[in-house]
Parts: sequence; C-alpha cells; structure tokens
Amino acid sequence: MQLKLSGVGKSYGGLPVLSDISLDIASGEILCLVGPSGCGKSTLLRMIGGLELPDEGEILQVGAPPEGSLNPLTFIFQDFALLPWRSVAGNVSLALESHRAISRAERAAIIADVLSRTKLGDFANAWPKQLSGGMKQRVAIARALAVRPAVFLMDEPLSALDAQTRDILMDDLIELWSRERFTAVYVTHNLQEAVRLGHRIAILSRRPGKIRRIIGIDTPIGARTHQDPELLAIQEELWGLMREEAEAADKELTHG
Amino acid sequence: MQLKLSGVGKSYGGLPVLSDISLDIASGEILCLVGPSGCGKSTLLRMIGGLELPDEGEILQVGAPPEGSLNPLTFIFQDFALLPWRSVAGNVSLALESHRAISRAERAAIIADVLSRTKLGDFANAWPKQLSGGMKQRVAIARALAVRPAVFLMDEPLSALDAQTRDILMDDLIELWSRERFTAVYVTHNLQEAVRLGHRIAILSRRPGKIRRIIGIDTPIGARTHQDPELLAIQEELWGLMREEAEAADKELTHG
Amino acid sequence: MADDDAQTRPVPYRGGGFSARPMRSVGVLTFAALVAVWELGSRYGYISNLVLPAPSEVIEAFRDLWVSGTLWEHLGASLYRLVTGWSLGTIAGIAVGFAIGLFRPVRASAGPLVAAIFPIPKIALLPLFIIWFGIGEASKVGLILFGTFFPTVIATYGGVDNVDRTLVRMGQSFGLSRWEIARKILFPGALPAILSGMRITAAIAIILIVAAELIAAQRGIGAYIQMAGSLFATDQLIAGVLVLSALGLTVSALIGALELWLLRWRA
Amino acid sequence: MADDDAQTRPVPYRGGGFSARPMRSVGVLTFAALVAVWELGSRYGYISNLVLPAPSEVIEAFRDLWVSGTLWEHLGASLYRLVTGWSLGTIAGIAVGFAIGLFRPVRASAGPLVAAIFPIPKIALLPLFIIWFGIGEASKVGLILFGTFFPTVIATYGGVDNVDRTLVRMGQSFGLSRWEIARKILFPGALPAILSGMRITAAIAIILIVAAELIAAQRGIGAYIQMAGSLFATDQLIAGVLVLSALGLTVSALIGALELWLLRWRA
Amino acid sequence: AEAVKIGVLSLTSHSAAFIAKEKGYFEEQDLDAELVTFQAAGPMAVAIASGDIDFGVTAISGALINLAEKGAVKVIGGALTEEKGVDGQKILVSNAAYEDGVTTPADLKGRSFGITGTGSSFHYMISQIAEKEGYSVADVDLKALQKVPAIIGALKSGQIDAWSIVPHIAKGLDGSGGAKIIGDVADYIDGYQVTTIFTSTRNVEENRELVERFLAAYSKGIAEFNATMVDKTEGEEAQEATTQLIHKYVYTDRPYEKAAGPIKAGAMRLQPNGRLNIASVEHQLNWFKSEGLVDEAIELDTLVDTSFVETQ
Ligand SMILES: Nc1ncnc2c1ncn2[C@@H]1O[C@H](COP(=O)(O)OP(=O)(O)OP(=O)(O)O)[C@@H](O)[C@H]1O
Ligand SMILES: Nc1ncnc2c1ncn2[C@@H]1O[C@H](COP(=O)(O)OP(=O)(O)OP(=O)(O)O)[C@@H](O)[C@H]1O
Ligand SMILES: [Mg+2]
Ligand SMILES: [Mg+2]
Repeated sequence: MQLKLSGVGKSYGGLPVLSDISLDIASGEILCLVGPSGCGKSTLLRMIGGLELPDEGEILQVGAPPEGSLNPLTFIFQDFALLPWRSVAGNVSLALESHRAISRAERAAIIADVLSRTKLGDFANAWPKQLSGGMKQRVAIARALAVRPAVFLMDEPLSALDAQTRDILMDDLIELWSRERFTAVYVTHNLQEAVRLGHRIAILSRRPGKIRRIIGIDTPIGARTHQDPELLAIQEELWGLMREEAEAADKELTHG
Repeated sequence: MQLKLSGVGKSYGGLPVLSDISLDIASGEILCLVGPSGCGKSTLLRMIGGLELPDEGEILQVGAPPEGSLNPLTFIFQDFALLPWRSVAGNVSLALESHRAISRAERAAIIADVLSRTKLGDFANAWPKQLSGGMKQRVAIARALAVRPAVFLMDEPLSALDAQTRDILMDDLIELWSRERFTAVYVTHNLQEAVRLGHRIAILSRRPGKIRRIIGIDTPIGARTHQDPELLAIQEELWGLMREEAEAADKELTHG
Repeated sequence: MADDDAQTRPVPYRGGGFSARPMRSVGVLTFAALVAVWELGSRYGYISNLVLPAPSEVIEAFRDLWVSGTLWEHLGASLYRLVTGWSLGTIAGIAVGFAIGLFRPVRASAGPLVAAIFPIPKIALLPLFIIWFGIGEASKVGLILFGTFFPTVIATYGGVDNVDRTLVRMGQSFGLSRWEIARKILFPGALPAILSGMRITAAIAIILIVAAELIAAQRGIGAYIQMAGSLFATDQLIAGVLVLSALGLTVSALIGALELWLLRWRA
Repeated sequence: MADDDAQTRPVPYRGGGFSARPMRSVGVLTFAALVAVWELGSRYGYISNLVLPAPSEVIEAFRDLWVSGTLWEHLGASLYRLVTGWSLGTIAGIAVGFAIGLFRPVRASAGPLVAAIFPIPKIALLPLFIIWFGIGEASKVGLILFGTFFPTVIATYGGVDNVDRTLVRMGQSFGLSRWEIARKILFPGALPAILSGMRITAAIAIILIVAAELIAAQRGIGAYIQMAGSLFATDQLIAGVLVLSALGLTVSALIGALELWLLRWRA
Repeated sequence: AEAVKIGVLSLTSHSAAFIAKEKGYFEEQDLDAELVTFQAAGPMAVAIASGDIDFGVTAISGALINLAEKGAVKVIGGALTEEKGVDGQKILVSNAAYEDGVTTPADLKGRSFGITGTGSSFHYMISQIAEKEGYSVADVDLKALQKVPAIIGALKSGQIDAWSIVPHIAKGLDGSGGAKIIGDVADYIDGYQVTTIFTSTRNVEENRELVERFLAAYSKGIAEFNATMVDKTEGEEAQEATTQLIHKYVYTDRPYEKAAGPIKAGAMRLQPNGRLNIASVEHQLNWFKSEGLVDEAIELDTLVDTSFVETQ
C-alpha cells in the first residue's frame, strides 16, 4: 500500500497552516518530515492518518493494505498516549479488542508476541507510571505492531526522551525496520534522527508549511553509522536550510 | 577561583547516591558530567553550588572569586526556573535586588547589558509564558550573567528544548564561552553536547555514582565542528562506556 | 492497473467529535424556552402556584422588594455580615496559613489542629455560636469568620507547599534571604491557590449567612427567605433565592476579575 | 601560596529549609496538651462552663448517647437520609454529566441550566423543599439529592472534558467506535474527577443534613445538635458536632480508600 | 436614667411592657428602656446570658433552666397564668385531622403535634395533655418547627395534625376555617404559670434595686392592661386607646381595623404585681427533669428568686 498526497492544504480559523503539499510515499519507505516549530508537521500527519480532513487537495491510499492488517494507518505519538489505567498488556490489548474476529486466545498470543519483539516480555503487568519514558514508547510501538499496520505515522516519537534513551530506541527502530520493512512517515525536529532513519527527508517551510526541498539518502538504513561523513554532510546541509527559520520560529512570542 | 572536591559522598535516607568523588575544576575550564539516569549528577552539582551538604568529604573553593562577582557559584537549571509572575527584565532583576550596593540605575544598566548580550533586548517586558523554551533558557542565562559568576553550574540546560533550538543555543553558549572564558560544570545526557563543550568529560557509574573515567579533549572549543572525526570517535567511545548502563537504567521500574 | 485504480481511495476519516466547545446561543434559547413554558403552564393552570409560582409572580415579588426598599435593607444586613466575617476570616486565614507554610514548628502544632477542625460542618456549630456570641450580629459574623478561616488556612499553606521547589532553590542559589524568598517567590506562587480558596470561601460564606439568618434574624436575605417559607409565599421565596444566587455570581465574577488581573502572568 | 590557603574554604551552604514534611508526633502532643489545658481550665473555673464545657463533660454526654442507644437512633436516621439522597444524587449526576460531556446538543441545552442552578446555596431552598415535599423524610432526602446532583454533574463533565485529547485521538487512530472511546477512555479518565467530586458532595451532604434536620426532625444528629442548642446543653452540642465530624472523616476515609484502589494506576 | 433592654415577643401577652414603655412608666422609675423584639422565646434566655438584654418575659424552657443552673439567669416573677374558666390557650387540630376523627385531645395519640423546639412550652403542654388523657408524650409525633409562623403554615396545610396556642390565634384560625379548636389547655394543667419574668443572676445579686424598679414599672403596665383589656373597668374608650397602643407592637403588618379584633380577643390576665405561681413552676421544673431535658440535681431556688414578688 502506498500513499499519494496531491495539493493538500489546511487552515485553522482562517489561518493557513499548510498549503499545496504533494507527496508520494512508496511501500517500505521511511519519509522524514522536518521543519520549524508550528509549520504544520503534526497537522499533516493527522490528515494522512484520517484524523483530520484536508481543506484542499486529497490524500489517497493506493493499493490494498496487506492482508491481515487490522489498522493500516497506525500512529505513534510523541507523548506515548498510553492509557495510564491499563497495564502494558492492557494497553496493547486496547487496539485489538474492537476486532471481533480475533479470539481471546489469539489476542493473548499477539500481545505476547509484540511484547517480546519490543523486549517488554517481563513488563506485561506493569503500570505505565512504573516505566521510564523509553519503555513507555516501546509499549506504544508494541501496540502499533499488534495491529499489523501498512504505514506507521510517527510524530516525534523520540523527542520526549533523554539523549541516551533516544539513541537506544533509534537503534531499536532501525533493527525493527530491517526486519519488517514497514512504511513510515516520521516527523522530527532532530536532523540526526532524520538522516539516520529517512530514505527521503522532506523539509517544510515556516507557516504556512510548503515543501521546500526533498533530499534522498542512498546509503542503506542498516549500514548508516554515527560517523558517516556523507550523512553528516547532509545533516549540515539540512541545518543550513533550516537554521534561519528555526531561529525565527524560536523568537516568536506566543499568546501575543 | 577553582573548585576542589575530595572524597565527596552523599546518601539519601540510607541509600548511597554518590561515593568518593574527587575532582579539580580549574579556572576557565568546562567540565562535563555524564552518566546514566539517577546516578547523582544533579545531586553532585547541588552540593558544588552549596545547596546541599555532602555527607562525606569536602568541596572547597580555592582562591578569591573575581572582583565584582555578586554570586560566585551560579546555577542554570534544566527547567529554566523563571518566575512566571515576573517579566523577562524582572526575572533578571531578581538576582540583583538583594544586593544593596547596586543602585537602581546600575541595576537597570546591568539588565539592559545582559539582555542585549543574550539577544533578548526586544523582550524585556514579555512574560515567560510568551516565550519559547529556547528564549526562556536565554533569560536564565542572562540572569546568571547579571551576577557575574566565577563558575556556572549547569544541569542539563538544553535538554528541555527541541533538537533545533538545542543546536542554536549550543552555538550561543560556545560563542559566550569564547568571549567570557567562564568556568563551568555542565551536566548532560547528551554526549554530542559533552564532546562539543567540554574540556574534560567525567563519566559517572550507576548509583551509587563514582567517577569511572575522565576524558580530556584537546581540540579548542571554538574550533570544534559537527563533523570532526576525532570528536565523533570520542563520542562513540563514551557511548560504548555508557550504553549498557543507560539501557539498564531505562529498564528499571519506578515506584516498585 | 485497473485493480490498482479500484483500490485507490481517500484515507478514511475517523477523527473529530469529543469537542468541549460550547454553543452559547442554544443555552440562552433553552433557558428562555423553559421560562416561557413555565409561565404559560402557570397561567393556564397546569402548574399550581401553590407549588411553583409563575415567573411573572416571582418578578412581581422582586419588584415589591425593590420598590419598598426592603431589598436594600435585607441585602445590606446580609452584606454587612458577609463582608465583615469573610474579610476577617480571610485575613486571619492567610496569616496563619503562611505561618504554617513557612515555619515547621507552627506547621507541627497548628497544622493538625486546623486539619481536625476543618471538616466539622460549621453549620452545626450555629447553636454554639449563638450561645457564645449571643443572638446579635456577633454570632452571625463569627460563624462566617470561622467558616472562612479554616479553608483559607488550608488553601494558603497548600499553595505555599505547592510552589515549585526549583524556584525556591533558584532563589537560594542567588543568595536570596528567607524573607526575600517568602515575599518574592512563595507569596506570588501561592497567590493562585489563595484566590481559588477565596472563591470557595465566598460560596461557603453565602451558605453560612443563610443558615445564620434562618435562626435568628429579622433582616437579611436568609431571614426573608425563611419568612417567605413559613408563610408559604413561594414567589417571595424564589425571589429571595434568586437574589442570593445573583449575589453569589457577582462575588464569583469579582474574584474572577481579580484573578484575571493578578494572575495575568499565567499561561 | 599562603594567600591561596587563606582563600581556600568550603563552598558556603545556602540550601535547605522550606520543607513541607510534617512532624506528626508534635501534632499529637499539641492536641493532647490543648485538651489537658482546656480540661484543667474548666475544672478550676478559668473557663466558665457556660461558654465551653470541659472535655470530660463532652465525653460524659457522648457516653450517655452511646449507653442509652440514642446515638444509633440519631445516626441511623441521619445515615438513611444521607445515603439515600447522596446515592440518588450521585447516580443521576454522573448520568447527566456524562450526557453533557458526550453529546454536544445536551451540553448546549442542559449545560447552562446546570451552571445557573449550581451556585444557588441549596440551604436557601430548604423552605421550598418543605413546601414541596412536606416536613417528612422526602424534603430532607430531596434536599440532599438536589445538593449532590449539581456538583456531581459539573465534576463529571469537567472530568470528561479534561481527559487528555491525545488519548481520544489515539483511540480514534486505532479505529475504536465512539462508544468504545466513551467506555474505555473517557470514563476511566474522568473517574478521578468524579471521585474527587464525591468527596465534595459528601461534605455538602453532611452540611445539608444538619440544615434539613433543623426543621421537623425528632431523630438525627442534626436534630440532636439543634435540641442541645435550644436546651443550652453545650456538652451535648459539642458531642453531637464531634459525631458529625467523625462521620465526615469516615466518609472521606472511605472515599480515600476507594480512590486508592480504583486509581492505583495513578502516579 | 439607667439604660435597660427588655426582650419581648410581638404578642398581646407582652402588652405590659408595651404599655409601660409608651406610657412612660419606665421613665418614672428612671429607666431608659429599649424593647428588643424576638421571633421566638428560646433565644431570649440566651440573650440574657450573653448580656444582649436585661429582662425577658417568656415561658419556662429547657434553655432557661439550664442557664439558671449555669448561674446565668433567674426567674423573678410571673406574668401570664392559665385559670379554669378564664379564656386560655386552646388545642387546635388541622381540618384534615379533624375530618379524620381527631375531635378531642384524647385522639391526639399517634398524631403529629407542632412545637417550636424540644423543651418549649408547647412540648410541656402536649406532655401534660397526654398524661391526663392516659397516654405518653412518646406516643405523639412531635414536630419541631422553630417558629410560630412555620407551625401555623404546617397546621393550615395539614402537615401537622395538632398544636396548642394562645386563644386569639387559635380563634383566628378556627374562625377563618384554617383549623379546629378541640379543647382548652387549662383543663389539663392547674394554675399553669405560662410565662415568667426573668433577668440575669448578676442583676439579682448586684443590682436588686434596678430589678425592683423594673418590676414596679412592669407591674404598673400589668395593672393597666388588666384594667383596660381584661376586666374592662375603664370603659370602651380606654380599651380602644390601649388596643391602639398595643397595635404599635402586635400585628403591625395589618391595618388597625383588622388587628383590633385579635388584639382584644387575645387579652389574657397577667398576674397582678408579677405574682408567681411557684407550684406551677415547680411542676414544670419536675417535668423537665423527668424528661431528661435538664439535670436531676437542679433545685427550685437555682431557678427562682422569690424575694421580689408575692408567690402562691
Ligand atoms: N486544532 C487546532 N486548532 C487551531 N489551530 C491549530 C490546531 N492544531 C494546530 N493548530 C495550529 O496550526 C499550526 C501548526 O500546528 P502543528 O502542531 O501541525 O505544527 P508542528 O509543525 O507539528 O509544530 P511542532 O514542531 O511544534 O510540533 C500551529 O500554529 C498551531 O497553533
Ligand atoms: N531530595 C532527595 N531525597 C531523596 N532522594 C533523592 C533526593 N534527590 C535525589 N534523590 C535520589 O538520588 C538519586 C540521584 O538523583 P539525581 O537527581 O542526582 O540523579 P541524576 O543523575 O541527576 O539523574 P537524571 O539524569 O535523571 O537527572 C536518585 O535515585 C534520586 O531518587
Ligand atoms: Mg508537532
Ligand atoms: Mg538530574
């Protein structure tokens, strides 16, 4: 299954937030979205996931979702979005309960499987409050894996974590992709993340967000390292493109 | 003014948090402290700043603080610690008001000076709520500059900011140091920050925190770049030293 | 390719809803409709006016109160008690609350005492207040003072306790004295809690004034309501209750305005 | 070097203080000391028992209540009214609160109505309830029902409104139906607010029972207090007030236990 | 002139105070009297104890006795008395109860009865009625409604079955069809000392002379009231004049034409010179003890100082 955006635009109460976004996202591709604060990255992701309707243009899914996919477009949120009143297993279960076709036993099997794949096997009965940020995001990833999505929609999934945990989870994500070859739209502020994880990186301009540039990276994701000079050069280039806008966005007064 | 720690240890309610920390911090040097979550970095910094008393050992200041220093040991906090009910100028003013020797006019002059040095001149009357995170931390830096400290004590000053803002502020800090050559103890989780800003990097082990290694970097701070292979190698080395412990710390259940 | 085209469709929309945005005009309309139905029901005899007077009768009763000037007498009497009792209780409460918040020995001794007396329903103490302070103004003012004092103490020291400790530590790290920290950090930090305590104590004061005036008063909105009740004059009764609600809303609006201004720094 | 040595000193300590940790034992001690002073003051005539009975007299009065069995009669009567009125008011309030929280048309019409009636001091409606429901049980239970209903509605829909909208969006993103979102996300998310609403309505119910029993009740803690007041029996009065406070504390402890269990997932 | 505050209720039975005030009898005794109006008798005793007023005239209540025990107040004289043959307090039932067969005081068993509060005079009266009729007050469902107007409302609307009250109110209710009179309290209580005059213990002990002056002025008011309103020996004009005077305090919310009737009808004899029926007082005290409303140990002299007026 692929996604095809053409001429997508969105305004909130007269304020244009995104305009004329056209993108194709191929199957198995990770597309990173970067851009200054408030440029509409989250809004675009919500529209792709069907949580919001575009005012202009259309967002199409091309081709059938893979067989057995319970929720083709699945989000992973920055703040994890775990239900604090459910255990780790309960949170994963939430995504499965509404599917009548899955029996109790099947559900338990799926839960056990995704928890082990995200190294959470020992924490099935823990409350979210007992987990560190990194563990919480792992639960969210497990929950997403449970519904066998065609596309992951990730909105700054690592930005609430501290630097070291971020590094650890980044490696986990790369490992996961290498195994599962999922499709993903990955929103981030972190250019290092973008160059390590993206097949292509789309840079949005300040509000109203437009696509300024799309950069492709050829190095296979599994082969990328921290010190790869090519990646570092791309990162510098991206930073050069964005720095001025990021500085300006930072200096904006909020609430007038 | 230099700092000399010898055999410092600390426990909270019987739980040892730090043990046998000995360190010398030379004038004009930036010492970075890295280590896994909960290893006692913040506690150590608080003890250095006189906000907490060590249970064992002693923390000495050697030599007189530079003339005109109003507050030799000055903190910059992770969450900025701005008074939300004071304007930007008011927050800077707070640090000066308790010094009777400074007249009203002098105070206004100092405030104007530090705000312009931190590029906040236009925001003197803004409320903290109107500022982005990066701007807030600039205000905290301005406030710290206002009291002409001998040593800056910084506890993850950038970790509450997004990746891009972090980059911008990091550059500002480097610029500031190049001009003022302040002494600093800089706590961080971010190894990239550590290798860009530290003359020396002290790595603490898991709780009870001990010094595992101290790595010196010879490249002058002003001359360091993102792509410097030497720095990247040191960063990898640090990561190698810490990864396992960081992973273990991440997996710890809190509150039992 | 044909197959592909068949499978190409917009991503399904599944968001929206669960919004808390109000629809103000509908509210006003519902209200107006309700009053109209009530009035018509009363006029055409579907609603016995023994049980519920028509809105027009309530308005008439209110007009009587207004025109005869007794409204101001009653309101004046109630307001005097409210303002005196509430102000004294609030001032004393803030003072004691701060003492508890700042000084550990005070907290240790006064804290549990306050915690023990706080949950006593003050209204039950009314007979005691009459015994202590007689049947005049003192017992009524005293009841309100007493009723506002404890919640204010608790709100105040709760507010002081909840001031972000990093701010305190920041103050210490810049060498501020204890007194400066109390004045410049703890007081403004506790202000939101104190103000929202005031909202609650204002409501409590109005409840207590009603209770106090139910028992022994000739003047006052509570006394008026009680009199109307014992004379089965539902129109006057409801008029009195509406006056009280208006009083409550006014006080709450005033505190709201004060909050808006004093706490304009809040996000 | 000598100069350097002279300048070498430990960094000055400037932290500490401003801690909110309680000193429990001191509290108990203060309390005991206070009661002892009060008792001695009464015994030796420094405190007139016209103003305040000695603690021993209060205990004696309580013993009488206990031994004669009237305590249970009074408590039973009050509890019946409290439990009936409070349960009905709470159930109805949660239902209406949820309807307001979930359905915009309901919010638009019922919301403002609730907001308008909420600030009326319910105690002022007592005479009206007596007119409507007579002087029997109905008016007392009705007053409590009415008094608990509105705060519950407001707490419930406030709780629903405050459920983190990302959780709702998460639910939608996994294709959950509206009903599933209401049941699995909004209800548990609103539970803390509903429970803390219950704490408040329990306190309100106890206040209202006192007011309700002022009128035409032979049994009930409120009636007992009122009787003691009209007989000028301060010892019985204080004994009755203490029974009420104990009731309040018990209810609050029960709700606390319920919270602890139902909300054990909370950080 | 010495300032004194006198607690009164807006009832014809308090007319002696109104007359003494209006006719200047207090001034004759060099007293600057202020009348303080109460809604109910109960708080009046409290007000003496708290020093809000100096003298009061009400029924003997539990509060009064308890306050006397605590050394705050003392009864010093009598006012209203019930006598067989003289029009006195009536027993009333609601129309609904009447139709339901409650036509004599004997039928009150198991019925509800309005009182202002526990230990009030109404409580005493129903107890005595019950005792004489051979049942216990525990068989009556007492409804404490705090205030007289509330009881009237409850009786009219049939929320309570019965009540006892001074004759003019009773007759007014009976006459307007609001309730039915079914008996006289005087048939159940011998020489009932309905109301008494009382003051603070401090006045009795430290200011006897003031108390005596007050009683002298009050007695003059009593004498004039009895002469013009009860015995009517002074002629119609005098009765009319006194009625007008009383109307300044009683039924003020009605025009004089409507108030005159009830005021005249409500005139009951007050004890000349504040004479006190000590036997009745003792009987009442014993009843309070037996009901457990006051301490068993209270003696009659704790409650009454008999040195000011004649007793019988
Ligand atoms: N529901 C909404 N109603 C009104 N305005 C909205 C809404 N959601 C977002 N906006 C506005 O749209 C703009 C873009 O928001 P969005 O969250 O998509 O930005 P973003 O690129 O994700 O920013 P960030 O990097 O800070 O997460 C912002 O100005 C925001 O205030
Ligand atoms: N005031 C205190 N009372 C009791 N325990 C404390 C206190 N402050 C810190 N601790 C404990 O001491 C340990 C070290 O805390 P500290 O905050 O210094 O760690 P850290 O290295 O700064 O961690 P992080 O990287 O998460 O900021 C932790 O286990 C913490 O729970
Ligand atoms: Mg975003
Ligand atoms: Mg820390």
